[in-house]
Amino acid sequence: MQISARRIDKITIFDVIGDIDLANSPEVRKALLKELKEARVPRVVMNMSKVRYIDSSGVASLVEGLKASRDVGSRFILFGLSPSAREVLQLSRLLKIFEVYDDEAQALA
Amino acid sequence: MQISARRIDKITIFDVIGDIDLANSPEVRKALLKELKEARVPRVVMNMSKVRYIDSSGVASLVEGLKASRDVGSRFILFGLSPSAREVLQLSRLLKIFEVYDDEAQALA
Amino acid sequence: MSGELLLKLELRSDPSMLCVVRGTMERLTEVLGFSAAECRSVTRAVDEAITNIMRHSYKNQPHKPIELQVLRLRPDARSGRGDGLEFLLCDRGPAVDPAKMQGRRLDEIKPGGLGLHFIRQSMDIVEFKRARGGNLLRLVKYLQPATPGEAGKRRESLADLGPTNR
Amino acid sequence: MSGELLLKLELRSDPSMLCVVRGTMERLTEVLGFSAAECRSVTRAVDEAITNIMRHSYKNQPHKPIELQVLRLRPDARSGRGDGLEFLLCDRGPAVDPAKMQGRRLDEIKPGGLGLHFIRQSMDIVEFKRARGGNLLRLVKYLQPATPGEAGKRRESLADLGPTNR
Ligand SMILES: Nc1ncnc2c1ncn2[C@@H]1O[C@H](COP(=O)(O)OP(=O)(O)O)[C@@H](O)[C@H]1O
Ligand SMILES: Nc1ncnc2c1ncn2[C@@H]1O[C@H](COP(=O)(O)OP(=O)(O)O)[C@@H](O)[C@H]1O
Repeated sequence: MQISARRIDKITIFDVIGDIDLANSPEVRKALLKELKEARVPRVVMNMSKVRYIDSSGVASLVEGLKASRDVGSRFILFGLSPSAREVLQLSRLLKIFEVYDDEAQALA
Repeated sequence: MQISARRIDKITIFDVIGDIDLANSPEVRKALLKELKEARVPRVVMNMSKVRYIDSSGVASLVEGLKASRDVGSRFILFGLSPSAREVLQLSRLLKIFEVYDDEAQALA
Repeated sequence: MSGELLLKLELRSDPSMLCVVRGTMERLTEVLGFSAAECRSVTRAVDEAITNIMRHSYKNQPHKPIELQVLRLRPDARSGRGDGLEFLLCDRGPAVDPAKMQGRRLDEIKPGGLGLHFIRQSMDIVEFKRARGGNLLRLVKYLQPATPGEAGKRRESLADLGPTNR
Repeated sequence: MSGELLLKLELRSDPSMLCVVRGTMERLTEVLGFSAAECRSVTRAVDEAITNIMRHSYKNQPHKPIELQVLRLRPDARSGRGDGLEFLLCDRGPAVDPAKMQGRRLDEIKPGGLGLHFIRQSMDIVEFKRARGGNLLRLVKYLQPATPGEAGKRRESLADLGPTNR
């Protein structure tokens, strides 16, 4: 998995490529918390379009991002969910808890 | 793997989906020989664009198709080779022996 | 019930091997004729089971042995069961307290506690036992329910998934 | 030379398992940092080696055991070898006549006789031996050649592949 950050105005976009699982979910968590808790970026957007698979530990990292965003009053957004990622959030009853969009344009609007 | 045939004028196009390997190369061989040797179709075209992988037994089936086409004076054409399929033909020194095109339009021209 | 061994996989408890096991499972379920959604669901269950072994049974030590056996279950007229797959996961970690083997409530929003839910939501049978100095997790997934009763049971446990999962 | 066991896979000689093994190998080589072309090439070599066992060693009988071990070779300062992967393939078939272990000439155009070429073109070491009542095929692929000599040797054996393979 590779995670890299882009900055557009006051929005940070994380582009994630590859599977998110136990091997790398701590890295995702760290990147999210840094941006939300330390940098206090008002909007953090996860580009999930290249994430084929996300496991329960990856979902846990996203939930931590969500919690942190609520703590600091920022928005935390996901877009481009694959069928597998969508299923996992649905199974976790989190699909409606996250702010989810189809594509980047919607996520940045 | 799935193989299905389309007929356009006097051309038969085989659409192959999935990997061609020992598990199914006899099926590919049979389909090719039927069209070339029995039906004597003047042009047989293999749509390889959905074939991620082809092994040596798959290459052997294609070589049988090529031989049969030469025997009956038909054309045997491949198009849409994946990187893996292209490499395998190159390793076999067959890439220049087969009539290979990039896409269907060229193969039917 | 015991079936024909399709595959046995031995690996270490290194998390970077998880994606390798998923690669194996994705293809195996595809070859066996599961639907795309079922392939994802079975792959996910096996992945989460191995994740749990790495995290809980081995406490993130990366060089411990994990064994996965996949058996094909043939349709059985007597029990009315259809074609299926059995997954046996063995580790050499300490005995597990069954009372701890529990996910979190799904209506709380907090990190963690999802793996067992994913496993149960995917599989028709989930059984833990202590055997020969190790832990054995047995998962069974039927390919097509052979009896209406079985079909009903399966649909019920998947009732809250909505249309995209099936 | 012996490395750390990354993975052991046991399967039957059923051709429909080949794509499962490829799924495993594609991910494993990816995880280990091989380039996309090298992942394909290593996967192909292992696939062709198993195909040969199914066809030649077991004469297409589909229920015979095949074992694949993948070991990680660490860089070795003494021999100057780099990081690598070792594949050990075992079958229980009859002894092979080494004289028959030969592909066809590549300038003839005829079906068959390509598998061993693909294996040799991909791997740095290819060794057959008879051991413990079975056949053992040992394949080694270095991740990065550690010495210029090794690098030269590798490039030479791949000289006729053209740019797309590398
Ligand atoms: N293989 C295992 N060995 C020991 N304990 C386990 C195992 N699998 C699950 N558990 C226990 O069950 C709990 C719930 O597991 P799970 O639903 O996967 O969520 P999480 O792993 O995030 O805690 C774990 O916290 C752990 O206490
Ligand atoms: N595992 C094996 N067991 C026995 N014989 C083998 C094995 N692998 C290869 N051979 C022999 O080497 C020959 C060449 O193999 P190969 O290049 O893969 O082409 P093919 O399998 O199409 O004949 C085979 O025809 C066979 O006689």
